Amino acid sequence: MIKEGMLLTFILEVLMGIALLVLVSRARAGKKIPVIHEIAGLTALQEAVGRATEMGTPIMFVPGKGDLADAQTYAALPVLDYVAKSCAEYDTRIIVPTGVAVVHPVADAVTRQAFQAAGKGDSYRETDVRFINEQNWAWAAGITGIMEREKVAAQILFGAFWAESLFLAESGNRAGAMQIAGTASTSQIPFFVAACDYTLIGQEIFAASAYLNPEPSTTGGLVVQDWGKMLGLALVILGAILATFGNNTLAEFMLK
Amino acid sequence: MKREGPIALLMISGVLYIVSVMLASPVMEPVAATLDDWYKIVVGFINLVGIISLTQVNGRAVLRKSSGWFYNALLIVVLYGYIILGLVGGVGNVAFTRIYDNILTPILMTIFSTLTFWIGSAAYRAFRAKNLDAAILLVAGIVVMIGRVTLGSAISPAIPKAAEWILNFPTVAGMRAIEMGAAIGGIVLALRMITGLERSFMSND
Amino acid sequence: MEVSIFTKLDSLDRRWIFAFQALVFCIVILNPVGLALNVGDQVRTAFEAIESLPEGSIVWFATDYQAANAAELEPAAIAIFKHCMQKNLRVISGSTWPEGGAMMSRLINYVAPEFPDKEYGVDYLNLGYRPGGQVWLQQLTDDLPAAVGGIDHFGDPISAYPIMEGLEVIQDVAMIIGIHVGTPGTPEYIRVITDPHNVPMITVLPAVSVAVTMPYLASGQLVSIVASLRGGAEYELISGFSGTAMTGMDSQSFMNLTIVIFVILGNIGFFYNKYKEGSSGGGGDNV
Amino acid sequence: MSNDIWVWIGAILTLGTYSVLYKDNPVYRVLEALFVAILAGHSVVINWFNFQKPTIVNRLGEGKELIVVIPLLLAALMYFRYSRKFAWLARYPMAFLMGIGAAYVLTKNLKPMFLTQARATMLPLWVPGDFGATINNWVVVLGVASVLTYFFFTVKKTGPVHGFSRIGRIYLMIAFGALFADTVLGRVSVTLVRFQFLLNDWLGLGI
Repeated sequence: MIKEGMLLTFILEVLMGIALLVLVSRARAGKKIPVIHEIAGLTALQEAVGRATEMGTPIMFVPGKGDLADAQTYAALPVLDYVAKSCAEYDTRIIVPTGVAVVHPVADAVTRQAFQAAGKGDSYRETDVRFINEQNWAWAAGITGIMEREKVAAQILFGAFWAESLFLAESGNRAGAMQIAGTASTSQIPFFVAACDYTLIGQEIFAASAYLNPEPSTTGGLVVQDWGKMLGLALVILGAILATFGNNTLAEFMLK
Repeated sequence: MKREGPIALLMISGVLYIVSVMLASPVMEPVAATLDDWYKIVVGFINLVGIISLTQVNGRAVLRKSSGWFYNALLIVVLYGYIILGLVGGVGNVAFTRIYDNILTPILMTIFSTLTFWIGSAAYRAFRAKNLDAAILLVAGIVVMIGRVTLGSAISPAIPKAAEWILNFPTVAGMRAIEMGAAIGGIVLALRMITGLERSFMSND
Repeated sequence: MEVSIFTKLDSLDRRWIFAFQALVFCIVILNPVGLALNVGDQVRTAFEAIESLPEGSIVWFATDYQAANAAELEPAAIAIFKHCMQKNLRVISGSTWPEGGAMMSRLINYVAPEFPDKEYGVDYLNLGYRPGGQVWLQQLTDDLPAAVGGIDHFGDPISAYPIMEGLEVIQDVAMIIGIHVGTPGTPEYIRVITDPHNVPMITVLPAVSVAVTMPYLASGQLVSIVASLRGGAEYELISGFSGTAMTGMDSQSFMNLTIVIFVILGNIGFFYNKYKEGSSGGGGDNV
Repeated sequence: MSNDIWVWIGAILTLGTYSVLYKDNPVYRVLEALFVAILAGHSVVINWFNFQKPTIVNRLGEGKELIVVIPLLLAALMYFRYSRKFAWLARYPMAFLMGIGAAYVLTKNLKPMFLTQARATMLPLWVPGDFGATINNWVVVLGVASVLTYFFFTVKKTGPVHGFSRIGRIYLMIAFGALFADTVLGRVSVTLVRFQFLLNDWLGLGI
């Protein structure tokens, strides 16, 4: 038997799991599944690459401070792949400073493969994907150092960030770089909104990565997330209406 | 074994854990406790990875005599010196705590405090009422900035009240929706991991 | 060509702003005005919750922060710690952050001199850091002495300490004081300990985390949030243990005022330029 | 002026660190190397005394818990990541950690983060005799619903959905404005303590 207080969790997650598997297998079989409509800031990514190409200076892609258990890291990697491919196409340098030891080899592989996919495997520079430091501030200071030395044209900040977010964004601004940020670290969003040219807010980064890398598992996952949020919306509205008439059956049921 | 093995381990350990936590079964109960124990031991014993990476990055810079290699050398010397000091003398040893309290602490606090200045210049530069969204952000920000300090109540008791209201109602609503969405997002990622759909953590071939 | 002052307002060098901010700090610290401080509902609730704990109850200090955050959080933590000592409560701390043990040692150094009759191991205890994050928190709910490996921060066996009496699992504590700044922090405690086991928790948070944590307060999953230095000052005021936070309130007021003034000046410059040129100026953003 | 050597050291370190506000410089880089090294070293030492040593000595050393060898071996595999040939072995400990991590998310998150939050939003939209509470409840319910809508990605946002999602964005802007402002408050307190240290403790002014 399911433990007390776990029943609703169990039912909802089993349903979500089934929905995910069905959607993924449908997508793999080439059948129709819902598509992603709303994507913010994507044209800006192209604009950044264009600007760097024009200026002949590199692009900096910062994949955040999350580890491999952090959903945001998985959102940042497809964007890195996309930007790296564009950079390879236009022969623009891309610098990727990493701050998490376990993420470093993954970021390196993503960038390298992007260059190879664009047929520019030779122009990939191993030293441009750099592990800086695990410590936030040392990592951030390292990035700003590179920014000043290399005169980067654009800084793209994607993934999980902590208190160093504003420090990075402000230094990018000081260096005159165009800045695009995307994070689901809620407490840091205001600083990116304030200091960057374009900001993807919260879950928009997951949509962006699924859109850029329309692979059945990510797209299917995003559709299930939407269904989850729709459920939340329905619960809230229905619950509020019931509460207005003094009925709290639904509210009680939530504790099951 | 390079790919299937890890995925199998991920799925088995995850499913075992979930079953032992969700099922009210005395047989399964100790499984979760054992896995918790193992998890803690793995985490507790892989911490040298960070130190090795730090040594590698800085050591390489020293060997190549790249610009500023002096700082990298200093870092390595201090790192190992401090580790030896701690291991030999113990956690309570005076030199070890002195260095932590009187050298590390002031530097760390000061670095953190530079954020006040960054935040000031960011606010000045970015809080411009360029469009409706920006204007809303600006007004909410100013009300809360003044309302949450003693000066606010000195000017008018209405200002702290307005700040409290902004924090207690619209902000709670916005943050709550973000939190609910994040919960669902995290669960979907966990489902993708445990069903073996998410494998990009292994792409370092 | 003469540049109008309004044009300049749109694009001041940030170093002028830095210098002005530093000046304001100096002036206000040296000439405190002493603006009146009121104790807010949150701090009052926290104070009353601790006030109502029966003598001998255990309070768990989750010291999940590091030296960088000490300035903002310590005043509140110290005032609450002193309050606990005054009420003859037992304070035990543990941390998911490697620096947490050192942070508790700092707190003890501040509090102990005021309570010479209180003893380590009898009235307060520092269990220090253990790895594992929320997994370790889960272990605390199963078997606390085993989860800490039977020793305190200094490697001494805890079985010898009378303070441990009656503490088998973390559910036995009467209150958790979560001094949290990141991950692991408040959400982990809520998910693993307080929500499933109904253990009341008060969190001491840096201002940056407050808005993000508010939904948990509004939903009743937290007793109270003691926010930042201001929360510390209010707690000092209500508990009568004067500390360092009170003196900071003026500076906060004037620094916030300074930033607001710069924001307004920036907007004046912005609109002046827009009016003059008919086009937008300044650093672009899509807010 | 203080005559305590540690206060002087603290003051020099503080001023040296602030020098970065003017521009990056050698003093700052020395201090940066110091703090990174000390912080990393500290965590190694603490972890050894608080966890690794007692685990080895008390559990493995006395030979009563040989099963502990399994996780220790798993952890040891992590160190193969430095070998080109055997780097894939490091995936095993990572897979284990991620499996347990996912299990935690699936068993612990939904209720407190989603269900309880939805429950707390089920507020009456009409509170008899209390107009203020009625308004506040509307503000919360409308806010949660519209922000959730703002984050729908597979729904075409036209007509009323667009309008509702726009309201969600306005809520977000209010929340971010408040969050920004609140953060200023906290950061100021950190700086304040440094300035108090410099002015009061070091220079002996204003006490």
